[in-house]
Amino acid sequence: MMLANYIGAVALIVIGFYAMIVKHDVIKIVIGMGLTDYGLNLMIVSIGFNEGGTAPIYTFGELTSGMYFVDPVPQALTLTSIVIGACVTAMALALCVRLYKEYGTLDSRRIRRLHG
Amino acid sequence: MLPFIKEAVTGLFSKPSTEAYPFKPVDAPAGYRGRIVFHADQCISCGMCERVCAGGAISTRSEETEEGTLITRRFFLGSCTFCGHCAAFCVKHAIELSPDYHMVARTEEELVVEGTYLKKKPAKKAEAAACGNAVEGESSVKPREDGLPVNDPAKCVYCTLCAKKCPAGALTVDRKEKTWVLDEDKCVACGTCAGICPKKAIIM
Amino acid sequence: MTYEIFKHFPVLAIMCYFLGAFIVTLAGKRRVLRNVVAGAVMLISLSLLLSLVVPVMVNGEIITYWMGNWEPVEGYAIGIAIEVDALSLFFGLLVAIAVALAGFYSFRYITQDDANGPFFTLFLMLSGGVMGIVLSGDLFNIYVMLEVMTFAAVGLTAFRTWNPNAREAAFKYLVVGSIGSTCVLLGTALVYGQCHTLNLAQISAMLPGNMNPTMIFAFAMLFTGFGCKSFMFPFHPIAADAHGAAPSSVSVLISGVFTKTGVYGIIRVSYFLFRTMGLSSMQTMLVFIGCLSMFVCVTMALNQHDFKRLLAFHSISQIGYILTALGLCSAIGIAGGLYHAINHTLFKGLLFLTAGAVLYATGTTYLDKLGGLARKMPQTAALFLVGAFSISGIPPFNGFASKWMIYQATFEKAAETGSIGYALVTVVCVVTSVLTLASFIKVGQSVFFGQLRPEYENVKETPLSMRIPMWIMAALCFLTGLFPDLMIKYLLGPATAAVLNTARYIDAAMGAGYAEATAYFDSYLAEPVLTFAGTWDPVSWLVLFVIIMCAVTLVSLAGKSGRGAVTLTDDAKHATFFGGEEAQYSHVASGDLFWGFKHNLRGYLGFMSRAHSGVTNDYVVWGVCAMAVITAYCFIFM
Amino acid sequence: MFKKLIDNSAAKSPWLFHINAGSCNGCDIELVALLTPRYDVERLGFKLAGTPRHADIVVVTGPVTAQSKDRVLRTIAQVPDPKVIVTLGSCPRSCNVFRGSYSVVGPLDKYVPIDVSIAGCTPKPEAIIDGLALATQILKEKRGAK
Amino acid sequence: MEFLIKIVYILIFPGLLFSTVFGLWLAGIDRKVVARMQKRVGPPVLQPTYDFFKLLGKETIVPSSAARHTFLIAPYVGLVSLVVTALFIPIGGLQAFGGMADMVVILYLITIPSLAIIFGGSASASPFAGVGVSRSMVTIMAYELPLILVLLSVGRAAGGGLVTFSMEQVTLYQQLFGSFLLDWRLIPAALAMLLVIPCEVGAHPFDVGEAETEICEGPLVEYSGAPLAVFKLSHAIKMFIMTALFAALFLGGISTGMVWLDVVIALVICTAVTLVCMTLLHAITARLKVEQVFKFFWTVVSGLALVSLLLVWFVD
Repeated sequence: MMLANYIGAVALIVIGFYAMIVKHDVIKIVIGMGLTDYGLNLMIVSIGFNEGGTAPIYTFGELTSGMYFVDPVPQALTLTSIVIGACVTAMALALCVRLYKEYGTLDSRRIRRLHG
Repeated sequence: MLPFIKEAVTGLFSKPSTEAYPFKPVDAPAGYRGRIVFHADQCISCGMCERVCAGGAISTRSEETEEGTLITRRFFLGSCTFCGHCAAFCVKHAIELSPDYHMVARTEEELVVEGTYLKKKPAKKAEAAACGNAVEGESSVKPREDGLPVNDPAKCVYCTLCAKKCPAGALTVDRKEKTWVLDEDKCVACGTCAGICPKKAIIM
Repeated sequence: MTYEIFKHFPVLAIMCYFLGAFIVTLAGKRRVLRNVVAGAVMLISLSLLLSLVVPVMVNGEIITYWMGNWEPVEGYAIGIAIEVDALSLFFGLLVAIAVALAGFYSFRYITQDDANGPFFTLFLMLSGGVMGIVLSGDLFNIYVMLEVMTFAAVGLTAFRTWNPNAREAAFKYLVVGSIGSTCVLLGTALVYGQCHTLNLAQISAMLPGNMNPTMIFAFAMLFTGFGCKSFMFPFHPIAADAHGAAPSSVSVLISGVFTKTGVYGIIRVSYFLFRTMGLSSMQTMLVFIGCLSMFVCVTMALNQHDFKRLLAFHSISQIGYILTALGLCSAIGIAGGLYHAINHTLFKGLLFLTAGAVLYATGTTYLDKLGGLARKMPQTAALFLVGAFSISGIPPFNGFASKWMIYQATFEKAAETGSIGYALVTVVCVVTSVLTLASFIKVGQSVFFGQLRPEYENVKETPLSMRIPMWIMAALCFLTGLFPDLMIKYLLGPATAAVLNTARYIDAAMGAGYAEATAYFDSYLAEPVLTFAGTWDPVSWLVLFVIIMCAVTLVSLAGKSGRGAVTLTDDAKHATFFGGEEAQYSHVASGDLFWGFKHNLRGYLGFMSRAHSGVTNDYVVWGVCAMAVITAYCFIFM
Repeated sequence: MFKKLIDNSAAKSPWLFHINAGSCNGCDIELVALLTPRYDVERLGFKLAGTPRHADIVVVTGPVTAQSKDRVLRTIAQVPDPKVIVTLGSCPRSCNVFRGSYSVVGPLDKYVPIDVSIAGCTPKPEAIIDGLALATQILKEKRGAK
Repeated sequence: MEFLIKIVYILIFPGLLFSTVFGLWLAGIDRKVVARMQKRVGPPVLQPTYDFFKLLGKETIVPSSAARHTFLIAPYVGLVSLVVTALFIPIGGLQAFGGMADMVVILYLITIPSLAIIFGGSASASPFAGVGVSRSMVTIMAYELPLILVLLSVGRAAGGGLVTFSMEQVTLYQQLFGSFLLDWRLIPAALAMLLVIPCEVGAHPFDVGEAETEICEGPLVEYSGAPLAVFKLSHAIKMFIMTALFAALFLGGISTGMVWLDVVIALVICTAVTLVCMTLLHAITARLKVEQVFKFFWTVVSGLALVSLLLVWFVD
C-alpha cells in the first residue's frame, strides 16, 4: 500500500517536471509546478505513515498502551508545504495574467525578452 | 624571424649608416636645384621667366628714374617649385639654380632673392628708319647696330610665330598685308623671335 | 551563564523583520512614518546581531534557543531550534548589514515607483526570511524560510510596474526556483524519514557514517536545492534575469544575501549534516561546479549590454569563487570562501547601488545609452571605481584579500593532493579575475567615462540619503581589505572553526557529550591554523603608498616653478581631439570593446549566447539535468 | 627646483606632429625619410607624436585647402604651449602651384603666425633638419620667455 | 636607524629615486640599441630623461569633456603603485620589503599602472582612447594567463615538494640549488616570461593599446604635460620592474657574498633582459593586430608556460 503511495508520488513529480520541460504554455508550466508540489506532499505524508497507527490526537479516554500514532510531524510539514504551494501557484498565475497582458501570448518561447 | 635576428645583431655591431648632417655639412648632389641665384646684370627684362613660372614666384617691380628704369626682379622661394623653367628659358642665363638647399627662414623676407638693375634709356634712335619693309634687294638685309631684330622679307613667310612668341609684344605681323612691324620702344632685343623663326628670316 | 540574555537575541532579530514587515503596512501612505518604522526595525536587528559578536565570535559560545521552550527530550529534538554558532552569526551579520544599507538606500530610491507601500513589507519579509535561514537550527524551518524568502524576492522582482521585463524575470525565477525548493523539500522529507528529526544538530550527529542510497539521494537533492538558491552554474540565467529586473536595493539583497543562503545551505549540508566534504570526489564536484560557474558567468557578463544584468552574472561568477574555495575543504579555503562571501556582499552591494544611482538619475541602465556620467555624478563614479576595483581584485581592496586567500588555498591543495588539476583551478581563478576586471572596465568606459550623452546634460548627483549607504559600503570594502588579519581573527577564524567543528555545534544543541556518544567525532578540533604559501600585508602597502605619494607630491610642489600650467576651459583648444574634426558625440562603449578577445572566442561566446535562450523550458531542462547529473555523480562516487 | 633642468630639456626633445593640409605627399615622404637610418633625426631627440597633445612642433605640409582649413587650425590650437609651427615646403607658405584653385584657401599665415618656414619643393631632408633645429631654438626661447 | 634605513629604501635605493633613474636609463638604452640594430645612430641614452623633463614643462590640457579628477589623478596613482611594487621585488638578494607581498600580489600590483592608464584614458572621453582602452585590456587578458602559469611553475619548483608564492623563498631556493634558468624544466617558462614582459610593458610588437600610428596613442591621446610625463615615467619604471621580476624569478641564485655586487649583477641582468626581450623583439618585428596578440598569448606563450608547469609537476 505504501509502495503505491511512493510510486504515485514519484509519478506526480515526474509528470510535473515533464510539464515544466515540454509544455510551452505558461499555464501548463504552472500546472507542472503544482503537480510536483502535490507529489512531494504525498511523499512526505507517506513517510510519516505507520501501518495501523491512529491519528495523533491525545485524548485520555481512548489511549491504551498497545496503540501507536502515525508520525504527526510530516503532516504538519505537509500542511505547511501545501500552503506554500498554493501561494506559489497563486503568485505564478498572477504573473501569468500580467505576462499575457504585456506580451499578448502565453507561449513561453515568445516570452523571452531577457536572453543572451 | 631568424634572418631578422641576424640582421639586427649584425646591425648592432656595424657602423651606422646615418649621416652626421648638422655637424658635418653635406653637399647637394650634382644637378640639384636649390636656391635661386639671380645675376641682375645679365637680365634684359624679357619677362620670360615670369611667364613660365608655374608657382608664380617671380615678380617684377620697376621704377622710373632719370637714367632709366630701375627694374627689380623678385624671386620668392616660398612659392617656388624649383622646376628650373625660369633658368632654362632665360636666354641670357641670368637665372641659375644653385645647389644650396639651405632655405630655412623665420620670416618671409629671408626667403626672397632679389636683383635690381638699371635699364638705360636708348641712347639714340638713329637707324630707326632703316627698318621697315626694306626693298634693297634680295640679300641686302643686315643686322642692326643697336641689336634689334631685322626681318628679311625675302625669306619671311609671315607665319606670325615671332609675334606670338615676343615676350614684349613688340612685333606686329599681318599675313594678308604681308607686313612685319617692330615697335622699337617695346623691343628688348631678347632674340626670341630670331630663335623661333622657322625660316631664319630674322637677323640680329 | 553570563550570556543568558543573549539567548533571545537571534529570534528577536528574525521576528523584528517579520513584525516590521506588517507594521509598515499600517503606516499606509505616510512615507516618513513608514521609513522610521522600517529603519528602526533594520537597526534593531543589526544591533541585536552585533551584540552577539562578543559572545559568539570572541568567546566561542554557541547560542541555542528552543522555540516555545521545547527542549530535546531523551536525545530527541522535537522543538524548533534557533542555533547560532560563529558560522550562522557570520552570515547573519552579513545579512543584517546588507539589509540595513540597502534599506536606507531604498527610502529615497523607491520614491520613483508608483506603488511603494508594499515595498518595505516585501523587503522586510525577504530580510526576515534570509535571517531565518541562517540562524535556524531546523531543516524544515530552513525550507519554510527559503520559501518565504523566494516568495518575497519574486514579488520584489516583479515590483517595478514600469520595467517591462520585470514580470518575465519574476516568472522564470519562480519556475526555476521551484525546482530548487522541490529539491530541498524532497531532501528534507527523506532526511526526516531516516532520522525522524529535523534538528540540524541531531541530524548531523546521526547521519554521517550511516549513508545509504536514500541518504545519498537526499544529499544530492539538498545540495542541488541549495545550489539552486545560490544560483550556481546551470541555475544562473534566472539570477541574471531577476537581478536585472528588480529594484537595485533588492538586487543587493538577492545577489549579496539571497545567494549566500544557498552557500550557507551548502556548507550546512555538506560540512555538517552529511559530512561528505572529506571525500575527494565531493571536493572535486564542488570545485568543478565553482569553476564552471565562475568562468561561464564571467564570459556571459562580458557580453551583456545592461549594467545590472552584467552585475548579476558577476554575482554568480563570485559565487563560483566561494564554492570553489569551500570545495577545497581546507581551513584556509573555507576562510577564503567565507571572506569572499562577505566581500562579495559588500562590493556587489555597492555596485548594485551605484547601478541604482545611475538608474535613478538617468532612467536607464542600458550600457549603450549611457556615458560620461562621471562629470555629472563624480561621487557615484568614485564609488563605482571602489566597487569595480574590489570585485576585480585590485589591491588593497577587499576582493583581492579574499581572492588571494583562495589562490593560496587552491595552490596548497594542489601541492597537498599532488593533483595538477587544482593548480589549473588557480589559473581559472586568475583568468576569471582578469575577465572580471575587463567587464568592469567596460562598464566604467560605457557608463561613467567616455563622452557625456547630450541628453544627460542636466543629470544631477544622487541625493545624499542614497550616497551615504554607498559610502559606508565603500568604506567597508576598503577596511575589510585592509585588515585581513583582524577579519581572520574576529570573523573568519571563528566561522572557519565552526565549520570544521561539527561536534561543538551538536553538543551545544543536544547537551554535552552527545556528539561523542552517537557518532564519529573524536573530540573538538583545535582552532584552525591558517598558513599561507605567500604573504600579503595591505597595511604596509598602504603605508608605503602614502609615503611615496607624499614624496611625489613634495617633489612636484618643489618643481612648481618650472612646470607647465594646468588649463581647463571650454574653448576649441580643450575640445576632444578627433583627428582635427569638430568634437562631436562619439562614444566607444559596451559592445565595441574587447574585439580582439571576442573575435578569438567567438565560437564559444556565440554558443553561450544562443544557449541562454530566455525560454523558461530550457532553463528548467538545465535545472533538471543538473539535478540528475549531481544525483548520478553522488551515487557513483559516494 | 627643476626649472633649469626643464629649460634645458625643452630643446632636446622636440616632438613633432605632422599635419597634411592637402599636400601632394612629396613633403610628407621627405619628412618620414628623416626617420630612416640615413637621416635618423631621433638622434637629435625628434620623435613623431601620434597626437597634437604630445607635440611641441607642428609641421604643416600642403596648401591649406578649404576642406582642411578648419581641421588644421583646430589641430594647431590643440597643441599645448609652448609650441612652434613649421611650414614644410612652399605650399603652406604661399599655396605654390595650387594658388588660385577654387579649393585652396591658403596660405597658412593668413590664419596663424608661422614660426619657421622651410622652402623647397620638396625640401631636401637636410634642409628639414635645419628647419627643425631652428624650431627647437625657438621652442627654447618661448620656454624661456614664459 | 632602522627607520632611516627604511626611508632610504623607500625613497632612494630600490624606491622612488633609483627606480626612476634606472627605469629612464633602461628606456634610453632600449631606444639607443634599437636604433643601433637598425643601423641608426639613435638618441642619446638620456633621451627619455630629456623627454620626461620637457613634458613637465609643457602645458597640461584637460579636455573639456573629460572627467577631470580621474584624468589628473590616474597617472600619479599608477606611478606610485608601481614604485611600491618595486620595493617588493628582490634585487640581487636585497629585499627591501620582501615579506609583504608574494608573487600573486605582484601579479596584481603590476596591473594597477595599466589600470591607471586605462581609466585615465577612459576619463579623457576620446573615442581613440576608447579603442585604446579596449585594446589595452585585451592585452592584459592575453598576458595574464601565461604569467600566472609561469608563476605557478616557479612556485612549484621553488617549493620543493610543496608550493610557494613567496619571493623570498624563490630567491633562497635558487641560492641553494642554482638559478632556475639552468633548470631545463623551467626554460619554456622563462621563454614565456620573456614574451610576457614586452606585452606587459606595452612594447613592440605588442603595443596595440598605444599604437601611435593607428589610434593616436590610444589612452594617452588627450594627455599632455606633466601627467603624460608621469605616464612615460611609469612606462620606463615598468621595464625595470618586469625585468627585475624576471631576474628574481629565474636568475635569483647569483650570490657573491657582497650585497652591493649582487645588486649590480642583478641590474646588469635587468639590462640584458631588456635588451633581449624588448630591444631585440622591437627591432625585428612589426606590430601585431590585437586579436593576433591575444591568440599568440593564449596559445603559444601559454603553451610554453603550461609545458613548464607540467614538467615541474611531474618530472623530478
